[in-house]
Amino acid sequence: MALALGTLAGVGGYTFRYAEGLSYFKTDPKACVNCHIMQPEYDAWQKSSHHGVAVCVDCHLPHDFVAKYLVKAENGWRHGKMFTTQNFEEPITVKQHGLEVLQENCLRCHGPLTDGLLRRDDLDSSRSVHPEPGGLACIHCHFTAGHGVRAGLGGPQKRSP
Amino acid sequence: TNIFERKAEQRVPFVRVVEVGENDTDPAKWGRNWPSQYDSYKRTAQRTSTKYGGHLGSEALPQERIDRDPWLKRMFLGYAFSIDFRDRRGHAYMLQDQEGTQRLTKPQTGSCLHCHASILPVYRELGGGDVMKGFESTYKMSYQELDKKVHDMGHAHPVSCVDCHSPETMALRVTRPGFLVGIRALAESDADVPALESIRLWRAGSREQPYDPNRDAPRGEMRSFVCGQCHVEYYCSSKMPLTFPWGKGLSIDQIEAYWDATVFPDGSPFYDYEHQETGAKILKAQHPEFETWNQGIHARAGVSCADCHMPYQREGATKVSDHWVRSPLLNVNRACQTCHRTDESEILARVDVIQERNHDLLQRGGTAIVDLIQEIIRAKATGASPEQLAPALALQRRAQFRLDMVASENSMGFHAPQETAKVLGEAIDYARQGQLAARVLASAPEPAPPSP
Amino acid sequence: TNIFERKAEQRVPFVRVVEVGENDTDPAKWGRNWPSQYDSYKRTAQRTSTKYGGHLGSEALPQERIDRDPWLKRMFLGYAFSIDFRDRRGHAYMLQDQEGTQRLTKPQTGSCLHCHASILPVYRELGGGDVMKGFESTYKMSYQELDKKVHDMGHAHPVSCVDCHSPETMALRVTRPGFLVGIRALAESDADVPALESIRLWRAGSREQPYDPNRDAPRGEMRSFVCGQCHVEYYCSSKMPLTFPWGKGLSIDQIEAYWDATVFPDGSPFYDYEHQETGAKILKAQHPEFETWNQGIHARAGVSCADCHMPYQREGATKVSDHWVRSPLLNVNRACQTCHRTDESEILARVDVIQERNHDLLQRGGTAIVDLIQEIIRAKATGASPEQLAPALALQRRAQFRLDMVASENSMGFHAPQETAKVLGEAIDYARQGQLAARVLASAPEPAPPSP
Ligand code: HEC
Ligand code: HEC
Ligand code: HEC
Ligand code: HEC
Ligand code: HEC
Ligand code: HEC
Ligand code: HEC
Ligand code: HEC
Ligand code: HEC
Ligand code: HEC
Ligand code: HEC
Ligand code: HEC
Ligand code: HEC
Ligand code: HEC
Ligand SMILES: [Ca+2]
Ligand SMILES: [Ca+2]
Repeated sequence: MALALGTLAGVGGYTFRYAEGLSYFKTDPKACVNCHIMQPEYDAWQKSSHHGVAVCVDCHLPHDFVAKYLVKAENGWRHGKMFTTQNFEEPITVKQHGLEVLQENCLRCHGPLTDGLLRRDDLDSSRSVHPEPGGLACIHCHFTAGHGVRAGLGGPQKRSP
Repeated sequence: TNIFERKAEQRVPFVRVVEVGENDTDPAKWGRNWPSQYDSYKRTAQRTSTKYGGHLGSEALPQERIDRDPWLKRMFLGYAFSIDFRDRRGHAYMLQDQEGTQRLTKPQTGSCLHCHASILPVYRELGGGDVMKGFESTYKMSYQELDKKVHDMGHAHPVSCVDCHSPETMALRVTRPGFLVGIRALAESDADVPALESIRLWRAGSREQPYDPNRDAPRGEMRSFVCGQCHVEYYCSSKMPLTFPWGKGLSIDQIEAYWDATVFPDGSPFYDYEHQETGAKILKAQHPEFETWNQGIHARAGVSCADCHMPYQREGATKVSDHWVRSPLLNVNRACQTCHRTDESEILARVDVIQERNHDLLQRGGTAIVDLIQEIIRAKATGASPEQLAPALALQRRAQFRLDMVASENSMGFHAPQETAKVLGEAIDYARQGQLAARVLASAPEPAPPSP
Repeated sequence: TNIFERKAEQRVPFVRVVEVGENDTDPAKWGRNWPSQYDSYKRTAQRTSTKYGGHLGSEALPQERIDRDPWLKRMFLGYAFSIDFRDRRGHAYMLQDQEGTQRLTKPQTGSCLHCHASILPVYRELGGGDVMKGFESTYKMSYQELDKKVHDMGHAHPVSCVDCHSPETMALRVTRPGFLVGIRALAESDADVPALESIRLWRAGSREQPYDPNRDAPRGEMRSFVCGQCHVEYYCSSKMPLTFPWGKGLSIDQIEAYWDATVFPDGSPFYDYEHQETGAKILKAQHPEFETWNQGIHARAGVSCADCHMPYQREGATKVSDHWVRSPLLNVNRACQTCHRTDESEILARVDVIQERNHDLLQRGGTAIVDLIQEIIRAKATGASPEQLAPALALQRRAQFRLDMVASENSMGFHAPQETAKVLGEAIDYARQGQLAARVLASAPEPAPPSP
């Protein structure tokens, strides 16, 4: 915890003010779109099947209290720095750690539905050769859960019915 | 730190009402623990039919493919497939359809049962506990002898739970010796395997232990490997054990090169049969779904057989894998639409376009191969010598193997659309070149007498 | 979710520092209002090169395709393309490369400029305000005459802003008469157009007004139509106006059927040139990117030329389309990874596999077509009559058109991998059949004398 706060303090000043870091600690999705860079995901999320049931942090931040703030600190720092320095890869994609957080959050809400599908061997990520834990993450199939079709710059145009 | 550890404790283990073990080949027993998978498994007895999938013909017996495409029968003359070769159907029928085929009017080997019955316990007994040893003894047995043993030991079931699942953990596993030997040879080769990352990792590692899918392959790959135990090209006769030709790679050129380099134990060069009309030494192809899938974009993208053929299905409060293994086109919303967010009609149309292109080209190839066969017959009639015919016969072998690799593949090329079309293009070229080679002869002067 | 909406939300209303109008073909002027698009537009002057894209050869002059693939030159004998046919390069060069090609050593028509200069104002003036009328007058003019006029009127620019954008709204628009006439004929046909929904909707409607892309096509389709103004198969010579052969559909069979049914104003059957060595009446194919894309999965999925060749690039808070139109392989993260979440190396590998398959088959076709040409020459030498040669010559025309439709297409078949492979398979079949047809003759008896 102390460490977390320490990190946060370190993040303060220019970078974080620029990123409107304060509102960043709310779970309000608007906090995320303080950065226009998050806009496509925000817009896409609003049209996704989860719009009514899950907000950004429900999927992208772990839900154990301490870890939550640690990750926010880490992400916040990463985000803030990245954003000010502008030196990040686009299109933005979820990194390995982000994928693990996602997987856990899918299970947090859907566990009862899917526990029957998961077995011990899923837990040993050393057997995973896919970016997803266990080689069969939810988003192997449900990559549209949060943002519909892939959310980047450019994306398949929706066919009118 | 592994964020799944907490999850693991929360997870409720399966409540087992009965214990199941390695010798429990009867799915009904497993079904008491996992009723919904069992229920869907049983539905493979239902009749299904799509434009190119499932089967036409009567409820009692699928349609003859060799009647629907007479050029197939012509290609197979001299081999049992020219007697009886029908549409495939659901897993429930695999043993009875094998026992019932007219191909058995010719002597067949015990190897056949590798893919048509839940045979592991039989291998184990024959090998005195050693499955591999038992398996290697079966090619010398007659089909009837081993089939009787399978019945006597009470394992006369089609592919069953124990063939794909570990009875303790229910984890997927590969049990079939043919696959274990074949995939190991593939791993030890230097062939490209873009879709099989676990093999690339094994190659990069110490290689102390041979590649073993049950240890090295992740779940994502096991979801295809369990199918690759049977849906593959093979040699299955009495001269050597059942063989999957993967030692040089999984593409058709690599498989052909493997067969061309194979010699029988007696030292004679490998071939499946001699064509009745031309005498060409032919390679017979069988259902290379696994090999074909490997050439396609889905495999590269990590999409497994089970993703499409066993999609999840909601069952009350839980999700289960649909064990009614069948054409995904009967099931587009679950088999395709989770990943492809577009109308069902559009998805069906995409498949239709792909299959029609391959079907057109396949029929074009059928015409070419028949023209070649007739050209060779004509050349023989005009007295061409075996030496003179050799090039034409070699071309018949190459052309026929490629046509057959597509004709016997069961997705009409959907599993790898472009590769399938390419292979057909090559087949046509070889068939026509063979015709030209034979035609030279038809009008050739007598070969000059050997100089004294 | 609709990316275009999203982008719209972000587009900032641009401030115009200068007014631009229909006669402003100089991109520099537009550039003052839209500097970032102009900057990237100018970069099309930079040299690019990939395995099959961009251009090899010196900075000064792209490499000769007919030297790299001699069988191409052999196919083209009797036509200007056998003199000079080079790799394409960036838009900035389109006018100078046209003015510089040795193909101009043969007389060429004014129609050529339709796709190589910002010619609209010239058409307008020639037609006394009516663009279509002006356009229709240009095929009778010599290339030199019209080119001079383009320069004199100050419109000697490569494709410019005004060619794709409305000066008032900046909306995309189609300006090229060839496309407007061609797409209208396609709409009025009953050919399947799975990728062109606006045509399906127009057909379902009242049809009171003819189909007009500028009115009927949604933005998503316009993002490909602007390219379809030029990246298409065409007739471009002095017997009739520039023609896009879409009246029966966009597939190769449909295009061939269209040309076969076309007659010149003088009533003689359509063809581009007579093959110098065989006398076959040949159809020449040119860069059918638009037609090929239409056969592919991307088109069906609503993925436009601009999505891959002009991907968005972030400019601070907004996104702009990269007007440096070039190979997407130089730009994978923006061109592909927005939709395909996998490493750049994997994406490049997928393209390479697709292109290599088509390239192999294309070279196989090249061998076959040369064999055919030689076979026909041999038959002629042995005195075969024109009547006897007719079938072989007809097959040469069919085979060559298909090979050329792939060879002159600029993605090495990426735009429609399976369709391209299929077309090559057919080309090979026709070439070999032609050889067989000609070989009959080489050994045929003299034709019987006409009965008295
Ligand atoms: C229901 C779960 C869910 C919710 C709610 C959600 N996301 Fe996501 N997010 C995902 C998934 C799944 C992916 C991976 C998408 C993919 O792989 O195509 C993702 C990816 C992303 C990415 C990486 C870009 C990409 O497409 O991979 C960003 C940035 C992102 N989300 C931001 C947000 C923001 C901001 C919000 C709130 C406005 C949000 N997410 C809400 C599930 C969610
Ligand atoms: C300070 C500006 C800013 C804010 C505020 C912001 N983001 Fe981001 N976000 C970024 C940048 C820049 C990246 C790209 C970083 C990278 O790719 O490493 C990014 C990347 C991501 C990713 C994908 C990267 C990964 O490691 O998985 C996710 C998921 C994400 N953001 C979610 C969120 C959520 C949820 C919020 C709100 C709680 C949020 N972002 C708020 C700027 C921001
Ligand atoms: C905060 C809780 C929560 C989280 C986190 C969450 N979901 Fe959901 N999800 C729900 C609820 C509630 C529904 C039911 C909504 C409905 O029926 O429309 C739902 C519906 C769905 C559906 C069915 C609708 C559809 O989109 O097809 C899928 C699939 C799904 N979730 C997958 C996921 C995946 C994958 C993740 C992780 C990336 C995830 N969910 C994360 C709560 C959540
Ligand atoms: C191999 C593909 C695949 C994977 C991996 C997968 N799913 Fe699904 N999921 C499906 C399919 C197919 C359906 C549709 C089932 C149906 O319609 O009956 C589905 C349905 C669902 C639903 C909606 C059920 C309903 O109809 O309301 C939820 C929620 C869901 N999955 C969550 C998850 C979660 C969480 C994970 C990871 C633990 C996961 N899925 C992994 C394919 C997959
Ligand atoms: C991306 C989806 C997908 C994947 C992955 C896939 N298939 Fe298929 N498969 C299909 C489609 C579509 C068909 C055509 C079905 C039809 O014509 O009715 C098909 C047909 C088949 C058939 C014939 C089905 C019938 O009803 O006659 C078999 C057998 C088969 N596949 C086995 C496999 C095997 C084994 C694998 C893995 C090695 C595999 N498939 C991977 C989609 C897939
Ligand atoms: C390597 C696995 C394997 C071996 C060995 C094998 N089969 Fe099969 N068999 C299959 C598969 C997979 C199918 C379904 C796909 C198809 O029909 O193409 C099938 C289908 C069949 C069918 C139904 C369709 C048809 O061909 O009429 C019969 C009958 C059959 N096999 C008989 C035999 C006989 C007899 C042998 C031994 C000579 C044999 N099988 C060996 C895997 C195998
Ligand atoms: C032990 C051998 C074996 C295994 C393992 C196996 N199959 Fe089969 N499969 C067969 C045989 C044999 C048939 C043909 C049965 C017949 O025609 O009587 C068949 C038929 C099929 C069919 C055609 C069904 C129909 O309705 O026409 C499909 C689809 C199929 N298998 C897919 C799969 C998939 C996917 C897997 C893995 C999840 C798999 N198979 C595993 C041997 C096997
Ligand atoms: C041809 C191979 C095959 C056979 C035979 C088979 N299964 Fe499965 N089974 C699978 C695959 C593939 C999965 C998906 C496993 C995964 O994703 O890890 C699966 C998953 C399961 C699961 C895990 C939960 C789920 O539904 O995904 C259970 C339980 C199961 N099978 C029970 C059975 C039972 C009981 C039988 C016999 C009646 C049986 N299986 C026969 C291939 C098979
Ligand atoms: C688990 C995800 C998944 C499933 C399930 C799936 N696909 Fe795909 N499909 C993909 C991916 C990934 C690609 C490669 C292109 C891309 O990256 O989007 C692809 C590509 C394709 C293509 C274009 C490539 C080609 O081979 O022509 C077609 C057509 C297609 N899929 C049809 C289907 C059909 C039909 C089904 C169901 C039988 C299906 N897919 C099931 C993920 C999937
Ligand atoms: C899905 C992406 C995609 C779409 C959509 C697409 N292309 Fe391409 N295009 C490619 C790729 C990949 C290549 C191969 C580039 C290479 O080999 O370097 C290519 C090559 C080309 C080339 C040759 C490029 C060069 O550098 O030589 C031209 C010209 C072209 N495309 C035009 C078009 C036109 C016109 C359209 C629309 C009618 C279109 N493309 C649609 C991806 C696309
Ligand atoms: C319908 C549009 C169109 C017409 C009409 C047209 N071109 Fe082109 N031209 C193109 C396109 C698109 C390219 C680039 C693609 C390629 O090189 O295949 C090109 C490339 C060229 C090139 C550079 C590559 C090469 O072929 O050496 C030359 C030179 C050229 N054209 C000359 C001409 C001449 C001369 C005419 C008239 C006989 C003409 N063009 C008519 C569209 C057209
Ligand atoms: C007015 C005619 C015209 C239009 C409109 C046009 N092109 Fe071109 N394009 C050409 C010509 C001509 C060339 C060849 C120039 C040369 O070789 O000198 C060319 C070259 C190219 C190349 C090759 C570039 C390289 O570096 O090798 C690509 C890629 C391309 N065009 C794509 C497109 C796309 C995408 C569009 C639409 C957004 C488009 N073109 C619109 C005429 C046109
Ligand atoms: C060969 C066709 C072509 C030419 C020439 C062209 N553009 Fe574009 N332009 C496009 C396409 C395609 C788009 C994307 C439009 C859309 O998606 O609505 C675009 C978009 C734009 C936009 C909208 C913002 C954006 O970047 O998406 C502006 C502004 C623009 N172009 C300015 C110019 C200027 C200035 C020139 C001349 C220097 C020019 N264009 C030349 C095809 C062209
Ligand atoms: C705007 C979205 C989009 C863009 C950009 C895009 N693709 Fe695709 N791609 C798709 C879709 C959609 C499919 C069809 C399969 C599916 O539904 O996932 C597909 C299919 C494919 C396939 C399999 C089908 C085939 O034709 O073999 C390949 C390979 C592929 N894309 C490569 C590329 C490459 C390389 C690029 C960049 C030059 C690219 N794509 C750009 C959306 C896109
Ligand atoms: Ca075989
Ligand atoms: Ca032409």
